[in-house]
Amino acid sequence: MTRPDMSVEIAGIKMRNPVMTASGTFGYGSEFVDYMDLESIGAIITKGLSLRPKAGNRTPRIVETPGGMLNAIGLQNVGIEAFIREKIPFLRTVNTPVIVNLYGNSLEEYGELAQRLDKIAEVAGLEVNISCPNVRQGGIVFGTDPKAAYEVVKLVREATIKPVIVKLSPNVTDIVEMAHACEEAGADALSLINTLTGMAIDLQKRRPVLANLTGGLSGPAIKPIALRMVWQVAKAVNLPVIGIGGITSATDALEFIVAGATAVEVGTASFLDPSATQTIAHDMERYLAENGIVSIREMIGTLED
Amino acid sequence: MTRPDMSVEIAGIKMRNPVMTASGTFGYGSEFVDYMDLESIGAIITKGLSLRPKAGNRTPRIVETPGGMLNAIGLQNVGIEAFIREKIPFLRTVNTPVIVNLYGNSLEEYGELAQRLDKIAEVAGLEVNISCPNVRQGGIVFGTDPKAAYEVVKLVREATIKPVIVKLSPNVTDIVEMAHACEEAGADALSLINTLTGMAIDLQKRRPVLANLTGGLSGPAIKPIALRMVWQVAKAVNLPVIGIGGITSATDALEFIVAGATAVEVGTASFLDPSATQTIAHDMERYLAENGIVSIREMIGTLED
Amino acid sequence: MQFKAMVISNTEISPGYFRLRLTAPRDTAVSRPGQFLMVKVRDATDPLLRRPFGIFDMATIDSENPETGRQTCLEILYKVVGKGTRVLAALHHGDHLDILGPLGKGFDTSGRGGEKILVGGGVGLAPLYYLARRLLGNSPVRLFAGGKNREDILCITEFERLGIETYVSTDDGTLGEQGMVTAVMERYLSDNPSVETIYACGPFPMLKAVSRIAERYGIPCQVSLEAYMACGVGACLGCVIKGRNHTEEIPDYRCVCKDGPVFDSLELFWD
Amino acid sequence: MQFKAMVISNTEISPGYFRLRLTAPRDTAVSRPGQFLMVKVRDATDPLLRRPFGIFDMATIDSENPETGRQTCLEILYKVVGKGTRVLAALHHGDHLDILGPLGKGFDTSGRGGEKILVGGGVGLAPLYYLARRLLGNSPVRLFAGGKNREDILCITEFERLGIETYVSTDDGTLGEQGMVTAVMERYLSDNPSVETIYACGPFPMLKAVSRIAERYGIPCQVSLEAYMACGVGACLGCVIKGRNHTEEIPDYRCVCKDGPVFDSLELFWD
Ligand SMILES: Cc1cc2nc3c(=O)[nH]c(=O)nc-3n(C[C@H](O)[C@H](O)[C@H](O)COP(=O)(O)OP(=O)(O)OC[C@H]3O[C@@H](n4cnc5c(N)ncnc54)[C@H](O)[C@@H]3O)c2cc1C
Ligand SMILES: Cc1cc2nc3c(=O)[nH]c(=O)nc-3n(C[C@H](O)[C@H](O)[C@H](O)COP(=O)(O)OP(=O)(O)OC[C@H]3O[C@@H](n4cnc5c(N)ncnc54)[C@H](O)[C@@H]3O)c2cc1C
Ligand SMILES: Cc1cc2nc3c(=O)[nH]c(=O)nc-3n(C[C@H](O)[C@H](O)[C@H](O)COP(=O)(O)O)c2cc1C
Ligand SMILES: Cc1cc2nc3c(=O)[nH]c(=O)nc-3n(C[C@H](O)[C@H](O)[C@H](O)COP(=O)(O)O)c2cc1C
Ligand code: FES
Ligand code: FES
Repeated sequence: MTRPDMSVEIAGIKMRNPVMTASGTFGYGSEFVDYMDLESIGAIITKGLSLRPKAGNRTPRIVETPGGMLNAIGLQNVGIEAFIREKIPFLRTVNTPVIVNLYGNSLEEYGELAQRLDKIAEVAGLEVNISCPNVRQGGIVFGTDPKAAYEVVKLVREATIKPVIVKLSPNVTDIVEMAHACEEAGADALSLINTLTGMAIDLQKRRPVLANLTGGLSGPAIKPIALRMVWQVAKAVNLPVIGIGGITSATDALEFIVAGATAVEVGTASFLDPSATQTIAHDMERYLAENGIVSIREMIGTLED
Repeated sequence: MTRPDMSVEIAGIKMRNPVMTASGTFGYGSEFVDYMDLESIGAIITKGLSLRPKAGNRTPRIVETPGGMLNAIGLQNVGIEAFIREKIPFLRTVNTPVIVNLYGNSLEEYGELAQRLDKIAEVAGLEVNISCPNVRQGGIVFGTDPKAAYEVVKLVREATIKPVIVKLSPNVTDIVEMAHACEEAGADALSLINTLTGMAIDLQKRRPVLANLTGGLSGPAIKPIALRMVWQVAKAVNLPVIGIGGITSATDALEFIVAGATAVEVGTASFLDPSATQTIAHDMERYLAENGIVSIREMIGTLED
Repeated sequence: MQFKAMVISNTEISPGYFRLRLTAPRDTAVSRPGQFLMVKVRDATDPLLRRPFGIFDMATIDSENPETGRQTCLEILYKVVGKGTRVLAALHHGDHLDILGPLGKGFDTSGRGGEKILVGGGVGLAPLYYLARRLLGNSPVRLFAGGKNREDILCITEFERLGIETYVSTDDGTLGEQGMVTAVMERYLSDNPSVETIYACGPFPMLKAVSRIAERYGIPCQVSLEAYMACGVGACLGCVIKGRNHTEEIPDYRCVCKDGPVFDSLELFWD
Repeated sequence: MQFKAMVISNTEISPGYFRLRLTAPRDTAVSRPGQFLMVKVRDATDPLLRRPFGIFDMATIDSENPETGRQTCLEILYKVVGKGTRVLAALHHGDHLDILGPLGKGFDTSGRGGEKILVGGGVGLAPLYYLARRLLGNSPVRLFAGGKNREDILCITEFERLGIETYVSTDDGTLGEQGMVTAVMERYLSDNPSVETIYACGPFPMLKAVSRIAERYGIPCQVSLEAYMACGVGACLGCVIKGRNHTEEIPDYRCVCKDGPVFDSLELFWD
């Protein structure tokens, strides 16, 4: 029996299979070499990158919740200089597309960062995290306002010829409206969902558990919400969609594909099992083989509704 | 040692303790008489009521998800006539305030229903579920648009002199904006959160599990989101807030109180344990006693942030 | 009733099928055949909801330690199909379970002492054993058991030990006659139309076929249904099925958990 | 490394404290004292995250069945504090666990053969036993063990059986001297300033005090820290602590999981 064709292409980025690592849950890849084959997955998405190094929030930064976890890392990262100097050399040795997740606290930062990354050959594409406050404009979050999202995506679009994936925030009334704004601004693909804002409280101390008060909810608990949003967006836009949210198994991943996603990102699951992405990619292929499905692309958006 | 004072009052409704039953998870009360003492809790909130009987959705209507469940009951209910005829007589015999959760598919329905309920002595207050589409206006959901919410709340407010609690939908970008709209419209109290819209997929059938395609996510999985929204709203409005979402223990309930809630509603937990509300109320009192807290009201909104 | 039960034994009686014997409070002795239990398989949010299981058998035996005297026991016969039943399959003697029940309406076992026939499909046999024991007192009982293959035909020897005549059929013919249990049952009815009541439990299509046949022969038929359940007490409205007169205008939904799981086949809307 | 371990034994050695002995692959024999394991307490989403535990001891023994020959074993000493440890406490012989490890940097056991002293607070004693066994070869070792009460002083006899001189102190004086373990340790140092290295594991305040004293006496000090962890491999950045030169502008965060859990006390930012 010939092996199923697992390859997919997103905005020109050719991937051996649809499984990518979700930003911030896979470091810069090197952390996982002892546990899996980095060349067994579709793409590596690196930790959210900013222009300057970012200290991040005080601790506690994470706490477990029912079926999920809250994190308030505060986007700690080494900054673009160190990224180029210390992380790129390793990533260059891995034969898997590298997508850089980036963010800024102002339009300018997004633009400058995109320009810098545009010049780096090893970067296959950019994933723009718009779930950040615009400090210049009273901290309104880019990702929750269609106009602000449009502006930032347009700016990034003009700053680079590399594929631009926009990562949507689920903390909105109308995810489809946000998706359309990003599509109009020139995004090549959309990825969703980022974390849902939540809170945990230490009753005895009468304090929030996280030093940052609130954090982002991820993990299996959010999967139903993510699946619903991916289904809504995939029906509404003419862009490839990347499904994210609570994926821990090949079944989960394939549900997102059936709902309309061309690829998926696996996040929290890599904490539970550092080889989760490889295992999921492997099990997805087995599912196709066992069910006589020739190509994963046949399954995209085949949900009967 | 004297017993802690657990009593709270919401918009004139005096309750022996802050634990209420969440609408749609406790039927009309009579279903639970074999399992608990209906006079051990603060209030009974009945299944969402409409003017005419409602068949509800086809099955499957429920499915379990990680740490939670999706439901798409479709607001099946007996309608106000049968409610008065068949349900009120039993509820009259229970010495616990009865709050009627109501909904409509148009402004008119909300108004008429509120007028009818205003005349029923056994009804201590109304909880207005605004997480419903306005069929007259292209199905836009009242609870996700500040103006629509304002209108419906104002109409209900004018239709009754009974306390009006407005139940907020969490499927919004800015829960505080919604809260303010309802406050301005004359709500006496706010309860949150209702369910988050989600989806589950049967991979083999390539079909949504629920006949209704999407459903409402409830249970422990959503607690961090509920806690965050209750905290935000309690800080922003001058109305008592009722916390709802994933409460299964006294600790959960007290976290909501500390976050700013004056009372709580327990939903899905009543499915896991039909005496959950009584147990939670009992354990809350024990916590106060053990920690030398004289009155539950001392704890409201005492979160250090 | 809500109670903590202790696992006495948990044995795999056929590949993927287990018999779970539990201690139960004396008051559960009122349990009627066809009623069910909502079982919290472990104290955790995964799995979250209770799982419904029929009562395979109920007995009051001499307990392990003389002090407590005689002990009421409940038995469940379950098939491992997913997360919750996998957790059950791992239980050992001495483990504890939180249980709600007996719940729902059981089978109506009254009657004029005429012949009763039981029809079970796969794990649908589970509630019929306790039913058979109750019926045998005052009427002859026949069992028609069907399944995909021999593995699905459960506890037949136990039924036979009760002195019940059993007719086995499997889709693949690996045990008993090859074919549908409903066909075997209908053949029997055509020769013995005097049957007083038919009791059936199994997959929906089988129940539908049985009720059709029963109607044709004018024999009262009681069917035990399954539904995906959250509460088990009539509160969530998740388990509903359509009653005979159901229309969108005048809804006639019944709760499998509260109005059932056993229904007179004529009460239901079958198409 | 990621592996499935089988529970050999799981015994309560003091109220609320358990010793868990596990089978492990031969390659884990490289484990160094101070390294830790990330344990998935059960295959479910509740609890979701792995739980970190130090290595109490490591040994290669003759296994139960001769075929497999000699068997590598890992031991964990844990305190029941919440959901995950409660699940662990219920494990039986023969149960299996999914484990990641050995992880992180362990204690540096090199040295000139001078005297080493170990300071443990409560369950912080756990990683010190394996450390002591490793150190004893080429240097004298003393143990200072502290806790709230006698129940918190664990496995002292095991340490003594190694021929180690132990100094016990408890807050309530129910065992050993009443007072802080750091006070006892400092008194000893004032008479014996020639100690080569101090190894400490316990609550943060204790480690802070120990490192202060070590600094004052100019004795190298290695501390093993705890942090709330998600991944254990340096990917989530949830477990960070401030390094000596940390400022908001030039952050100097270290991962307890990857750069530690053992640090030279001088590397860290203590206030
Ligand atoms: C009144 C009643 C009595 C029952 N009696 C028995 C019995 O005696 N023995 C027995 O083995 N089973 C019985 N069942 C079915 C049993 O409840 C399910 O098999 C069980 O809940 C599956 O749980 P799980 O977590 O292992 O499977 P899940 O992981 O929850 O689901 C696995 C598969 O089982 C199906 N399933 C889940 N819940 C139900 C349900 N409530 N009804 C039907 N299918 C379901 C799911 O759709 C899915 O296809 C009964 C069901 C009802 C409603
Ligand atoms: C490197 C390292 C080594 C450790 N070695 C041991 C050991 O040898 N023996 C032992 O008993 N414990 C050890 N711990 C602590 C142990 O990890 C926690 O006690 C355990 O994770 C609690 O899990 P739980 O689900 O029972 O508690 P939870 O229900 O998760 O929490 C209960 C309480 O424990 C606290 N807690 C939870 N996780 C941690 C954590 N990672 N670190 C500190 N406190 C935590 C919580 O804040 C809460 O107050 C170690 C921790 C680390 C980081
Ligand atoms: C610890 C942690 C750090 C994260 N950091 C980032 C980040 O830097 N940029 C980003 O766009 N998303 C970040 N995310 C969000 C994830 O990429 C992903 O969108 C989210 O966790 C949902 O997927 P999951 O449920 O599979 O984890 C982070 C998530 C976690 C848990
Ligand atoms: C089966 C089911 C039916 C519900 N029906 C209603 C309803 O009729 N009206 C309403 O306002 N909320 C309804 N809800 C929402 C609950 O009242 C509650 O807001 C939600 O479940 C979150 O609380 P929980 O996590 O404690 O369940 C329903 C929830 C469930 C699970
Ligand atoms: S299971 Fe809840 S109503 Fe039947
Ligand atoms: S635990 Fe994830 S980085 Fe240390």
